[in-house]
Amino acid sequence: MENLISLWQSTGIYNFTAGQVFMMLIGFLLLFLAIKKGFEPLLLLPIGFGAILSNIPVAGISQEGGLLYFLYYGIKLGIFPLLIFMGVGAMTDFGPMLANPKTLLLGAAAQFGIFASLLGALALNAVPGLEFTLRDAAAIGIIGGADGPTAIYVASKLAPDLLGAIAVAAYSYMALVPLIQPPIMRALTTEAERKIEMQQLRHVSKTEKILFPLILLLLSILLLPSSTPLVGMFALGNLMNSCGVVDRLSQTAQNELINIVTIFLGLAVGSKLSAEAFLQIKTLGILALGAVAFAIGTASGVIMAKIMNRFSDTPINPLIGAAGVSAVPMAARVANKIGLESNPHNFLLMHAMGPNVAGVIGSAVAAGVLLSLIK
Amino acid sequence: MENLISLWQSTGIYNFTAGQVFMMLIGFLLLFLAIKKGFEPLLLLPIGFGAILSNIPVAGISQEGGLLYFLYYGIKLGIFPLLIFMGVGAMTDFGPMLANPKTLLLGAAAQFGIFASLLGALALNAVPGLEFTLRDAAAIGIIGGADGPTAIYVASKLAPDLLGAIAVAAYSYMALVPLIQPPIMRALTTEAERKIEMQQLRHVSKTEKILFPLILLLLSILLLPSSTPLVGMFALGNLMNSCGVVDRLSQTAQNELINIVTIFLGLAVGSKLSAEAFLQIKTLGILALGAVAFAIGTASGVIMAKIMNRFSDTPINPLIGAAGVSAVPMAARVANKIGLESNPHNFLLMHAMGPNVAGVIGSAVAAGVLLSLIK
Amino acid sequence: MENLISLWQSTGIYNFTAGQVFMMLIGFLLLFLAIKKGFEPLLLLPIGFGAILSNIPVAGISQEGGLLYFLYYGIKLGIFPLLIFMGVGAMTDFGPMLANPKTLLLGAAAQFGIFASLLGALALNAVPGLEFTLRDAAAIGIIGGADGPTAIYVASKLAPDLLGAIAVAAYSYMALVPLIQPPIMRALTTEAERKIEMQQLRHVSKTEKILFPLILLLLSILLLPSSTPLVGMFALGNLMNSCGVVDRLSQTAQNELINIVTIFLGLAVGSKLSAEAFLQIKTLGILALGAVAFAIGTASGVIMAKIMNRFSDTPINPLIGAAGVSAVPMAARVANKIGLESNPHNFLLMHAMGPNVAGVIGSAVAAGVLLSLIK
Amino acid sequence: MTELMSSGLELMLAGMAIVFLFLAMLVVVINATSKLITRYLPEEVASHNTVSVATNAETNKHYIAAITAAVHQYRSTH
Amino acid sequence: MTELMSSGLELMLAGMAIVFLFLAMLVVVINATSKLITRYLPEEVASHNTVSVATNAETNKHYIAAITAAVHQYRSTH
Amino acid sequence: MTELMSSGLELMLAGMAIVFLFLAMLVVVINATSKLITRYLPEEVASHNTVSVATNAETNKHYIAAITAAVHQYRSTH
Ligand code: NA
Ligand code: NA
Ligand code: NA
Repeated sequence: MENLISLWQSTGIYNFTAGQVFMMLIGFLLLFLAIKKGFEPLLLLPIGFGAILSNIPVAGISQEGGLLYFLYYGIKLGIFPLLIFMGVGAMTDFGPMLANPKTLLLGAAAQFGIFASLLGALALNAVPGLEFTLRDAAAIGIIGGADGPTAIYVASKLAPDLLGAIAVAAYSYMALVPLIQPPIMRALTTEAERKIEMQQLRHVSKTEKILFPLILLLLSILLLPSSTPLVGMFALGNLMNSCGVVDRLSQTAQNELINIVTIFLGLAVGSKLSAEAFLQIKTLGILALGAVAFAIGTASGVIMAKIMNRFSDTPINPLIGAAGVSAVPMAARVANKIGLESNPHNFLLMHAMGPNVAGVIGSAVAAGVLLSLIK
Repeated sequence: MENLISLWQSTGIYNFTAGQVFMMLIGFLLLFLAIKKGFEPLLLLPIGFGAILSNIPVAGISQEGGLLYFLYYGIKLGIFPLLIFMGVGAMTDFGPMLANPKTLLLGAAAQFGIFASLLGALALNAVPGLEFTLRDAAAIGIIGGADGPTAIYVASKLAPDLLGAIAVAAYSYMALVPLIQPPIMRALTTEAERKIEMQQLRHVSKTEKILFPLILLLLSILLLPSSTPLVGMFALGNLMNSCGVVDRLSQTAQNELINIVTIFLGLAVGSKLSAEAFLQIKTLGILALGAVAFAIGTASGVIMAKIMNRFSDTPINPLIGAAGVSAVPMAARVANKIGLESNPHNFLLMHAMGPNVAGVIGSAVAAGVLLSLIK
Repeated sequence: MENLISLWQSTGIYNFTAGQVFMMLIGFLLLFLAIKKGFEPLLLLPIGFGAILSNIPVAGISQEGGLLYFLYYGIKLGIFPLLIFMGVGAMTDFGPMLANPKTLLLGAAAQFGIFASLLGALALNAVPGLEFTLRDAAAIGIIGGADGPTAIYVASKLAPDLLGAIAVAAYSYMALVPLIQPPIMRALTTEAERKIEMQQLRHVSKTEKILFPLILLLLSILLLPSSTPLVGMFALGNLMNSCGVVDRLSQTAQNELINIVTIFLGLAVGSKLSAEAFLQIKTLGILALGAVAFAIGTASGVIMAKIMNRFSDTPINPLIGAAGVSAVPMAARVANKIGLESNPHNFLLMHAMGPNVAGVIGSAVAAGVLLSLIK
Repeated sequence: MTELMSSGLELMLAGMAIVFLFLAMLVVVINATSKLITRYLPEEVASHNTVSVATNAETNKHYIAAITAAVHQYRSTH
Repeated sequence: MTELMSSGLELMLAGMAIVFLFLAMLVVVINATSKLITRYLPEEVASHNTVSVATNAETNKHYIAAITAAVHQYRSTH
Repeated sequence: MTELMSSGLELMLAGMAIVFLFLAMLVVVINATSKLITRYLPEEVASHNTVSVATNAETNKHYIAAITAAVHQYRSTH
């Protein structure tokens, strides 16, 4: 009898708090978005599952001694995002960007979303009940980088309490890129601009591809050492792939290793989706600012492309500017799709890949600035 | 000269204790069983090797600073069994069980072996020299779950000192299922019963397969949160596989990740096969109780199937009840084989897979009960 | 403005020390050797990259809290070299050695390079400014083992400060085997000797291949337990491969697991290439002694083969003695190549594989001696 | 000792009860779910899926065509 | 210093002795094992293996047949 | 509060400046590298590579021939 009572008192039904129930629903919502809607499933599925597991009463899976507690160390120590970045580097082909380097500036412009939403977060302090420090604001702004590992890395350093909301916002908006970007792109461009055909990309030699990650690393060492953990691991992965002499390492980095770390990282991020941390007005602010960041980043990229088009001797279709936010390769595909709507023979995909991967570099640089200037 | 003496004094021959020699022989025996007899080689080979390594004098491979000492943390912290369970979940097809859900009850009945041997362990306290606490008894009983990671997880929480013996017993008896089960199955069934043909299984939709791990998780959250670490990771693996949108994660979970963890887990379990811990009368008790647990579990499953056959409108071959102990897929194969002996056209394999995977759920639930009620 | 100044003060340019610049150049040199010259790229590429990353000012990637700091624990605790050794064991085929066991003695003779350079290191103490302890000398000597993980394992135990230089020397000279060995081999042999054709190797049964790793382990347990961490993990890998019942574990050990650990180990070794540790006269001594070790090891192997050829009833081509240094499979290929120069129909490759893998065992045994006798 | 046995017996009763209860509830829920699915999203689900897959496939086909064309264009000139 | 050298020399002698001893013993044991195997479990081993493998293969064939049939039966009706 | 905003604004200016500066420098360096490569190691690089690859390939062919022959010889007798 005693046993039965103690058992009843140990059931989830007996111990649930409203917050836990709500967060578990958020977890199921993320699973639904991942599985049924195909929203960045590789990350939202483990994150959603982690959210469910960490909000189970009694079990304590994300408390000391629980699995998610240990996995979270991989984020806390900055290991998981860097290993993922290495894998992403190994998967990235810089060819289209090297063929048309000026598209790098589009990747720079789109980072304006980061700093605009940083400012927005600070402005939201005017709203009663909201209080974002500069560190919080910077971590929120990085959502605009449209790059998962970078966002998680920066948030884990500057505002670990907001990590869950920031990661969810970042991956959700990355999945929503095909919905968020097109109206902005159409609003800021004329039909004539969207029809612009671009020159074919020149051939890029293997030597250039091998040298590029080293040049990138060198520049970030000289100018912005605080960005080198991110840029360095990205360059390592890219070099392993482009050099052609360590294929077995490159393959493992972009397959098994990144898969293992992705499962662990997703679960660990999910473990930060606790009721206390997530169910705050802050979270609404973060979600709103994230959307703003994506929108402003997209707009900045497009406008920059329009400016460049005016001054460039070769034509630039402004649509590819939107790809500068990163969100590889989704944003580049969106640019391609909108371009095809205006001109069914105009394939912008390769041209958009340049600003797209440049956006990854741009957000890593922006992350370095934030990490270096904010104490 | 001094060197030579100090070298001689550092040889294994000089430093061996009788216990170490004996445990090393146990290690070699496990290797023999794994390699020559094909007994669960994926685990008994690393366990046997770990037993040898950890009983080498002087080297201290399982003492602080040694490799096996570090690997053991993966068990101590509960990480390895849960990762293996995730991989097993990804490999498991719940289709046959979902097509005939009432076979779940067979998986429930077979868990009687767990609690019977728990009681048996307590009864053995009457034997002078044997002293099992309630925690010990529960850890021993879980051998009857016929599920490796569950047994290791429970033993690491309730009775880490007995972990080595319990893991060895669990995997050995799982390998011995084709010897242990048939006589019991034959004794408890008539020839006519063994000939019973079962109805073909209905089609199970993809949606059902996707929803099942979530339903399973939800139920264990509501009723038995203490089972959610095990059930949760199992459900995660199963969902990753059935949902179809994260195939690369599912593949890694059921291949490279589970392989890596299996090597580490096996070695770490072997490191618990030290002379002090293993060479006790307790171990004989554990081995005896393990056999009892398997036998009782098998019998309970068969008897439950006979009862269900009486009340069910569709025929149930009692042989598939034996598969309820888990030991996937060995027990299901045994049921199939015994069935073929009586009726060469009666393929019970698919029907036996239902109770077989139900047994995994059943033992995870039983583990949750033990972890929740025993303080 | 303040921001700009603080940013300028956080640039790499502002903070560089001469030593860091120099070490970074060493890093780039290693990358060049790995990529352009094909020098052991699987290790020199990650090591070189690690050297660059760990010498970036401000970023602190190899200081507490940085990625390389954490990865280095895998070496400090002895985990990474042992896992690599397990993978190497799984890749090694002892067939040719078992077919002609007396070639094991060639693998023994070639270890003379280890002890000769150990003595050389102690002799270098006569040079003012150089000071090698017995531990340092032993760690340096092990370069002559021509086996990467063994060198790293021993150096991490005996002289962690010299680890970077020792690892770089070991892998560089292993890559240089095709340059270092041929002149020595030619100088010590006559044309007639180089033409010697060897008897075809006998068939080796599967049972022999399964038993060998166990025999090897048993012998090292009885005689030299201090060598069992290395020998044991090597034997485990080899047994997993030869026994044929745990192929999925063996495949993972020799592919994904070893690849992951190789990346981590390389980066972690690179993190020991800091200016303070590397830019010392000691390093020049280490590089010189490493070359001496390889040369003496090669010579000892060849001379031993000449002696054995005199007393053996079956002919032994002295060239295969050079393969006794290990450096698998490079040294065996060199022996084959030099043999072909004198006799275009004389394929020594298989015959040289015997001493080649024997050299791995020989250096692991030598490592055991050093670890056991040096306190 | 007898106390230990009695708590063991209690554990057995509670344990088996819960295991049965749990798996029996699972049977009920599975049956209910299966009925709900076949009633409310029967072939609809399948067809809905098929449609969305088809849409995706089409979209993908477009992407693939675009990518192929772009790659082709890009490579053919070098 | 000279003490250091002398302990180094001692180490060299002990070390090379042990390495040779160890590998020489390995030669002896390998030869012995190989002879034992060819004498006591020569083709017997092989044939024993072959038989057991064959049995396994047969058993497996049965299993595979059973599985195939069951799967076929299961699928053909859906 | 206003102080916070002003440091945010400063951060924005500094940040965008650095991001642009960094990527602009990257543009310059990439262009320079590309020109250097096409000027100083144009097809030379390619041909140099090809030669060294060829040498490697040849060497490898020799090795492979040797290995194949050795393995063949080794196996054919057993
Ligand atoms: Na970006
Ligand atoms: Na079970
Ligand atoms: Na060696």
